[in-house]
Amino acid sequence: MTDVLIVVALLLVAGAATAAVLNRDPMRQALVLSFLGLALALLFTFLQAPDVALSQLAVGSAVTPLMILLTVRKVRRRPGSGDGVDKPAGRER
Amino acid sequence: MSPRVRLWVFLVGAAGFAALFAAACLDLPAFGTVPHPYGVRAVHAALSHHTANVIASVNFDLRAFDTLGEESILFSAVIGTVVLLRQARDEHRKDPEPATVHPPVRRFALLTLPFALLVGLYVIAHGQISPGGGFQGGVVAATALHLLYIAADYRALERVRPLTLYEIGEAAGEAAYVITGLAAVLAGSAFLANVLPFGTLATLSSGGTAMVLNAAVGLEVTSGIVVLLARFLDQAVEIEEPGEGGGSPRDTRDSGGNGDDERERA
Amino acid sequence: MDTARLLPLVVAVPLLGAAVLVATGRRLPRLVSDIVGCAFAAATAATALLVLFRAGHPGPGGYPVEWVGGWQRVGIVLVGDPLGAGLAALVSLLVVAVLVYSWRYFEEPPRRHTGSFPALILVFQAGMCGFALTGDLFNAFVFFELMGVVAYALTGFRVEEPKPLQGALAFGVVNSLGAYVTLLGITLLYARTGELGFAQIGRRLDTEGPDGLVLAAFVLVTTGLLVKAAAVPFHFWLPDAHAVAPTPVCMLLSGVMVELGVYGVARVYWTVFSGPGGLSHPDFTRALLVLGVLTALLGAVMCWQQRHLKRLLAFSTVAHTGLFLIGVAVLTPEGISGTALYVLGHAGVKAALFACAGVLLDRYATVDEHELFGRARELPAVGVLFAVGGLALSGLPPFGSGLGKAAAEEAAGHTAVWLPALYVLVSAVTGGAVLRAGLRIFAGVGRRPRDEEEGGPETTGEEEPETGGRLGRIPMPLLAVPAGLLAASLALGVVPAVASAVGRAGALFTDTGGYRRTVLDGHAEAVPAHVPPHWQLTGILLGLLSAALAITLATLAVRRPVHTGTAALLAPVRRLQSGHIGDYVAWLIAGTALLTALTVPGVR
Amino acid sequence: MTVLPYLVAGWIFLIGVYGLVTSRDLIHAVGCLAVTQSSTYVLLLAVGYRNGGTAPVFADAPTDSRVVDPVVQALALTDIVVGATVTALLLALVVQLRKRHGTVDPDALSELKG
Repeated sequence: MTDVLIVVALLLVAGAATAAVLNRDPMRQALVLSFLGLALALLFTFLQAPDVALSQLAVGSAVTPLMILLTVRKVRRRPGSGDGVDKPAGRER
Repeated sequence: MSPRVRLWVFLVGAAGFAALFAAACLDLPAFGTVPHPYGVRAVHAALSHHTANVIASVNFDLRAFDTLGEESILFSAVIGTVVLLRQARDEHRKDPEPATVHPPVRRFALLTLPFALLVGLYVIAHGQISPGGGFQGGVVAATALHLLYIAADYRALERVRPLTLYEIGEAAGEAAYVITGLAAVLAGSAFLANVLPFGTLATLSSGGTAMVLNAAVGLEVTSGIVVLLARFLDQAVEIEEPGEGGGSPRDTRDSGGNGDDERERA
Repeated sequence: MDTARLLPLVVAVPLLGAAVLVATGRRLPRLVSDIVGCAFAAATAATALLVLFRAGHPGPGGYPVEWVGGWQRVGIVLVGDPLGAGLAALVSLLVVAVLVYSWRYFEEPPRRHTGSFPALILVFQAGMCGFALTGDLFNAFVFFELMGVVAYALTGFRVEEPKPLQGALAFGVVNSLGAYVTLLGITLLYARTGELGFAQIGRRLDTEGPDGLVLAAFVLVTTGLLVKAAAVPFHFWLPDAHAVAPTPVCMLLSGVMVELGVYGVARVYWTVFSGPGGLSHPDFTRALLVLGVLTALLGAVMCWQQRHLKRLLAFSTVAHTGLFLIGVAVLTPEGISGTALYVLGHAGVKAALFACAGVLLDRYATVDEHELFGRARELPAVGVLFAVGGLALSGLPPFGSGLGKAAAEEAAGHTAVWLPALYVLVSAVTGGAVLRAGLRIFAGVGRRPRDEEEGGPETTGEEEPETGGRLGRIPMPLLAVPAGLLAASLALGVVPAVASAVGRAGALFTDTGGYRRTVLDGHAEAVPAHVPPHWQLTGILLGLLSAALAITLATLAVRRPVHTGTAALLAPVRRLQSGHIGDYVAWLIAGTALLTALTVPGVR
Repeated sequence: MTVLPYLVAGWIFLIGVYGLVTSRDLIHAVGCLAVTQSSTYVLLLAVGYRNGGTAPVFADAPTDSRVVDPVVQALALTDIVVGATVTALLLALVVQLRKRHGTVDPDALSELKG
């Protein structure tokens, strides 16, 4: 029984990791990463590692995606700068 | 390189890596049957020091030196992020607009906040007995504080979050860890040796210095993560780049102070 | 108190200093925080020197060995063998020099973050010392990451500039990825042996024969360390990061951090993999020799092509790392001790050269060889230091770098007769490039280089000064530090005690059984027979030859403009250094495959 | 089942690196680095697992019960902290990079070449 659960969790993790890479939009990627964190936490619980599962839940599915979302928000805030290149804000040359 | 060439370089490398890794996996003992001489010794060592959670014992006693390195990584990453996300010379701040929050959301968040904070503190305190500890609890507590951002708005968060205090708290956590280690040396033992009484297995005060180090890590992680998230929020909400419009610009460049200090005074 | 007890303090003291600086830094005046930083760094250096002294004069139990927390065989072991302790001492002394140098640096430290820069440098010191002293594989990974994290932050320190940010990001991504590869390898070793200490893993491995798992573990662990050591094809991050980091940070990155990667490769091989259950000596020699030769040649070629002074110096570090790898690859005590001395001498020289480049940057807001043409005639003292540094880099006797090069090339010559020629060539080209830049900048010799000849993309040296405004008079520390570093490098070559101590360190370092017995059983071991580095006629002649070649190359280069033919020939090589993170990552994985192919037995 | 967990770790590593190599957005690349790192957690814990073992916490279990390896779990914890901090630092660099270069597309970064 445990073996079946572990296999299912492993496949879930592998799928979530693949999806996190293939989602090219960072906003969506953050959400998938959050799901990956959840799947990993599940796997670690089945692997009898509650400490690691708890950390992964806190870090992998909350803090890291949150930081990514905040970064995306900062980067996209300027109007008209979806993903294109516009004038750098650096010093004049 | 063009994307095509880059992909080919990667594919050749990945093929080699995959072959190597697969060969290694086939030579590994089957899943679930790996021998663990070190693990067995660690369990004995943890029980000899009356620490019920062996992982906490490994982290804060047997391999406490690793955790010192780990906390220093967190510590320096937080200083690094603070320095990197500082307000650059050519940027200015604007006050964030007060946001309207739906009452149900506000109620939910305000109800969850104390509960989540409590869970965080509980997890820190019980590190040597049950799963969890300074790190996990610290992250939970720090994240919980940010529920306020959902509940009220950014300004409410800033009021309960005197950043200077958290920055000092982070440094104090790091210092406490090192000083606990040094105290053992002064007591005539090895650095980071467990010199306190071990207490009774599975009680709150068990584990000797493991408990102290756990608390130090809890302090450092809570403060560190708060500072970290604050810096990102700061960038996302307040700091304006040159040439960026909107809001009410508040140029703090020549006034000698800056946002944080002004807020602290307020 | 037993000196071994001091081993963890080499790591703990700077960390405490950093915590103090961060807690109080925002209220302290600049001067006080600088003094506090220097005091903690100096205290660490004193501790490291004490450990080093004890390692040179061992008691009944051999060199100092300390199990942190008193956990014999269950915890983490720190080992103060002469080479590790020596590196920790070198790191600490260089950190002190760097902190003194940055005394007048960053005229305007970031507001309210006065303590941050010295605090980060102190954590950097702790990470590097910990890495040099640890005898535990996972602990080495932790310190490897600690060094990395601090270094990324320090590299991107000047956020107002675009270049440092890009360099720091490439540095961070590539090095983190390397660290994760190493961790995969560590996990494989743990799965096989169930141990984490170098000595314990090594003993367990030797109870069984080598197989695919051991090979994979070796390749993966070594990959991460080679990324840090910037071996081809893992080197791309180095010039991008070292050229743009603040000058004091460059002194540390090029002077010691990269060399610690080489040290890691050597340490892990000798303690873990060199037995019958590990990787056979010919396989290791073949793999490292190929990578080392490639690294040395590519570094030298790219170094010659640069006009951005700090980038030029960064590529010369790549070239010299290649030579260090060759010295490790030959697997003899003489190769190790020669290389160790070379590393010591190189650290002083390279840090001094970066320090001189920093002076130019702060005065003229550029480190571009072409733009600075003749402008620094007014700084003869800096010019002399720069020229001496260039000559020392080319291996001129009696500098420490010269003696190290002589000893290492002698040892390498026993493995392949053509290797000494490579040492001469590479040090001549890198030294020549430095001298060429020096002649143009400080003497205005030759024709003014014309920019329109240049084809293709390249990094020019226009930067913002790191001090508040451009410097008028050069402050004392900015001159005293490079002068002191060069003097130290000279002393390494002429004081015979240094060479004999390094010889002994090399012999103990390569004694696998002795290391394991000292660490695990507390036995004192007799020092194996060895020949300490010493001046020989061939070494002196080859050193003079490389210095003469360097001068000739430099003079020819300033007299005649670059042949466009050679430039065009080398253009594809230069284009590889594309500044693209995806490229660098792809090369990293390809490098892992290359290392696999080189170490699989039977591939010749 | 005997090698599946190890192979999954290898897959996660390679797919993460693939993402890094082909990424057109630096934030996405940092996310891929986090994915790559999760392969190390999976491998560590897979190696530490013992058939029929329970979590190495003796709060209310008898002290002679069969437990999984606690050491790798401690290592994985350290590893997770390292991962989070590196991600934070790299994201901070990306934020500033965006300001100074006006782009987060690695193909458009052209300051350092040759």
